[in-house]
Amino acid sequence: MDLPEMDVSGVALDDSSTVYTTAQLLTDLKDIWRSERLAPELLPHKQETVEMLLEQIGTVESNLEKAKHVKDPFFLHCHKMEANRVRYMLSNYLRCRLEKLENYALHYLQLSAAERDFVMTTAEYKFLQRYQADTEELIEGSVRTFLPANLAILDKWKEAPLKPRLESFVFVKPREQINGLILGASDAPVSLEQHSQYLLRYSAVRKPVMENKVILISPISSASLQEIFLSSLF
Amino acid sequence: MKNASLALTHGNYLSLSDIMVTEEKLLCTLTTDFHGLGYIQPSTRSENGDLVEGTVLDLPLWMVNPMKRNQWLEFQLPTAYQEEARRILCADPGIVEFRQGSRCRFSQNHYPLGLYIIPLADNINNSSLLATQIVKKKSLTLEEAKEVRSSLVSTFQLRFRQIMDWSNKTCHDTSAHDLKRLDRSERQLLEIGKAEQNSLISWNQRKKSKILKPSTAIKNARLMTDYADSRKRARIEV
Amino acid sequence: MSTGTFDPDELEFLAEDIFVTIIPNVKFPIFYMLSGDIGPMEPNIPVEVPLWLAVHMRQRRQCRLVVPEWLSLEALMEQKDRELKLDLFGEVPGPFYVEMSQIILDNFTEEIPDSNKIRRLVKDIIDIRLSKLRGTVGLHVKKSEMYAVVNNITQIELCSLRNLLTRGMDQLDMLKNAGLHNAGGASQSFSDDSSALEVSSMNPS
Amino acid sequence: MFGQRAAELIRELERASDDALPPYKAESVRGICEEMQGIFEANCRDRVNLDADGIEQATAVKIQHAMHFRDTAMSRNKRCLIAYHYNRMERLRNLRWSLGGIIPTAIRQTLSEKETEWFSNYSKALTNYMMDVAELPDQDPADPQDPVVLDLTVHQRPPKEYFIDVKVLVDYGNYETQDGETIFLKKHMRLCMARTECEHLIRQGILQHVQ
Repeated sequence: MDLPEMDVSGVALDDSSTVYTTAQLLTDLKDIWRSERLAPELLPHKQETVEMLLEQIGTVESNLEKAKHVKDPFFLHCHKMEANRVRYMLSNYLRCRLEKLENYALHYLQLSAAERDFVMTTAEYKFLQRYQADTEELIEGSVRTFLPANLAILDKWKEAPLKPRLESFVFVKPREQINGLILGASDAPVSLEQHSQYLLRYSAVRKPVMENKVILISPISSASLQEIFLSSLF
Repeated sequence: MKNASLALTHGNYLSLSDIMVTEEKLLCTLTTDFHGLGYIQPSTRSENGDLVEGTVLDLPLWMVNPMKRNQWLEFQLPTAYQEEARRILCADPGIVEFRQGSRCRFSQNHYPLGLYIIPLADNINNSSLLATQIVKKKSLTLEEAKEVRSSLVSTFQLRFRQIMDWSNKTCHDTSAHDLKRLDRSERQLLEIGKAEQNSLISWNQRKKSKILKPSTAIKNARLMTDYADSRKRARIEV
Repeated sequence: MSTGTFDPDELEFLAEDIFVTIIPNVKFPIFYMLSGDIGPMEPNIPVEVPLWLAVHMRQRRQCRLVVPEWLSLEALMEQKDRELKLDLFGEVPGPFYVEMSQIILDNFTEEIPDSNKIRRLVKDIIDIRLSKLRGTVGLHVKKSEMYAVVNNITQIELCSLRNLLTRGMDQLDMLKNAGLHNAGGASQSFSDDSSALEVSSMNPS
Repeated sequence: MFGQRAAELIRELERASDDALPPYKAESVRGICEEMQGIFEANCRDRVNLDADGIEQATAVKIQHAMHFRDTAMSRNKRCLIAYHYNRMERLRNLRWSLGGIIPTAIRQTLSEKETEWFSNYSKALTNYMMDVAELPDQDPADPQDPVVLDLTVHQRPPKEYFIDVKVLVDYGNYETQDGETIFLKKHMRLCMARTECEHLIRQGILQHVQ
């Protein structure tokens, strides 16, 4: 078998010309996917990462298509399998975001334009608007004909839209030491150590999570620490 | 709603379980008249068809709450939250059965109903309470509401361990009798715990992980239509 | 799919990215994979590949696995003893040791002569750790602490009660705050009554 | 007492398991709407009474109380109707993800007309979203790439082995694969297919995964 001449990995450039290797992009994807799955609310979108990875998959797959009759099928399968692994992570990540948008549709429609641009992509916003319009039509349309004309408004559910529960408990792992975290109204501030993992309220770490200083974990990994201990702040 | 738990359903406008909780009835005494609504409680109906002050009737929580806010009624603290019940819960929380028919009339909505009742307490302190004691003797004082709350907290803390142990057992180990003891939210937690435990066990035994399965919805729908068809057939045969 | 958690299959997926050493019996040039270069492979020369690729190659009988040190009878027996002696959680061979052991035991039986014993040992270790975990969690909720450090527990272990634990904590939190705050607290909101009298918006036709 | 039919409607849906979609209760929905109509008319009448000249203050207060009472019942009925349709929609949405864009007849029979309409709108919204994601922003016009379509409904479980063995359970007929090849699926046939290719077919009960 001859050496495959195409380099299917390659590098991608973003607007600020920072060079990312595809491997780095994949590591990033794994982190943002994990945090998105574990956070109770929608996290800031990472459109660039998604786009760059999709482009990479596209390159790999079209190269494979071209090489279909030349290469050992084993070689093709390996690349196809890897592409499928990336496709899975991407799909699952995007699906998870859609699910949050669906569940808290009204809440996310009420964000200011600036907040909206921060947390969701244009495509997601378009989807959200349509989803909500269709759902309202389903609910109102199902009863409209049976109610008096000047009553037919079923609008109560829009007044207090369902919101993500930010007080939920989550498992987290700081990337760096975080000081002065307030965990409750009456509690003294605490510090979170790098390499440790904690169980606490999402609202307490919301900001560092958005800044990517703390990652949400499905617990853990650090084998360096010897014990599990529970520490009370009361 | 998937993985429903009290924290997600309580007070949620769209939650089916919250709707069922707010359907729970409280015994109320009206403190004002309602024009033309006498037919709701025919036994104490006044001559002019009004629903009158002093009428005692069961009202669902969803009605009690706004009426209470307007001070148009007083409600009686359900026995399940009164002092005797609290003492029983304190003595041995694991044993208590949260279902109708039990001695203190515990309901299967013990925690959520409690959560709704606590804020209905009359916000009066002890001294002013003395002055109005006679009028207010039936209603829930702030003091007692606090007692109810701490009872809910300690009951849950102690029963949680049991839920965790049960969720660790295989499905058929937990008898129907055990389940009946649980409050709605406890049962939801148990289901969450069992699902997690089972997914780990079956993964561990490599039972299903690799086999792709047809959707259960399809099976359910088929069963349902088969059932409907068989009923249709049965009717035709008759 | 549910947010807030990963299920065991998903954790297994993550574990499959971990590199293991194989001894190929075939010759392949370098693979330029998205996640980095792999190979080249020469017969009988050990090479590092991600676990998923090792499995794929094994199914085609193109390699043998160099079984990781920690997956031996001795190492696991030692780990089990250690775990039994400790009240707390013992150190684990790696973040994905449970998932990896499952995948390896499923696919590389020939490389592991005592696979049944090993399988049982791994299961024993998990069981010991899980019962410790339930004990700790029970204590935690009983003392109603609102914050905890949870080191040395692996993801798969928490799979068995992560949602139960977080939802249980949520519920406890709610009960403790019942009737305390007016704003934001769900305990105060009562969703189906209207604050403003709706009659005002009705016009007789 | 008001709101009993509504509570009954909710109770039935609440008791059904999470992924079950019991037949749509058009009769009950209509009945609840009738109750709401009754409340509406009663309150309209009371409003007219309130506005009447020379009404006693005491009577006016009683009328207002009654109106508020009925109004609370009105809100309750509304809540139940909204929650009923909303929760069914959520279950239907899950079906879209597990079964794909075509509702099997067995399930279609349990849906209302509006629900069927919602289902097809939702499918369209999803497709549009997936096309939007596939569109790359800065395409090089000299070297246009085919858009990389990410079908979110295909990759729902972690990928495993590339090919799997399947058995055909029903006479399906021609099936076009992603590569554009056509396979004739006949009952009892056994074949080896790419996993991504047959996930949908397995969930729909057309193929069976065998080991």
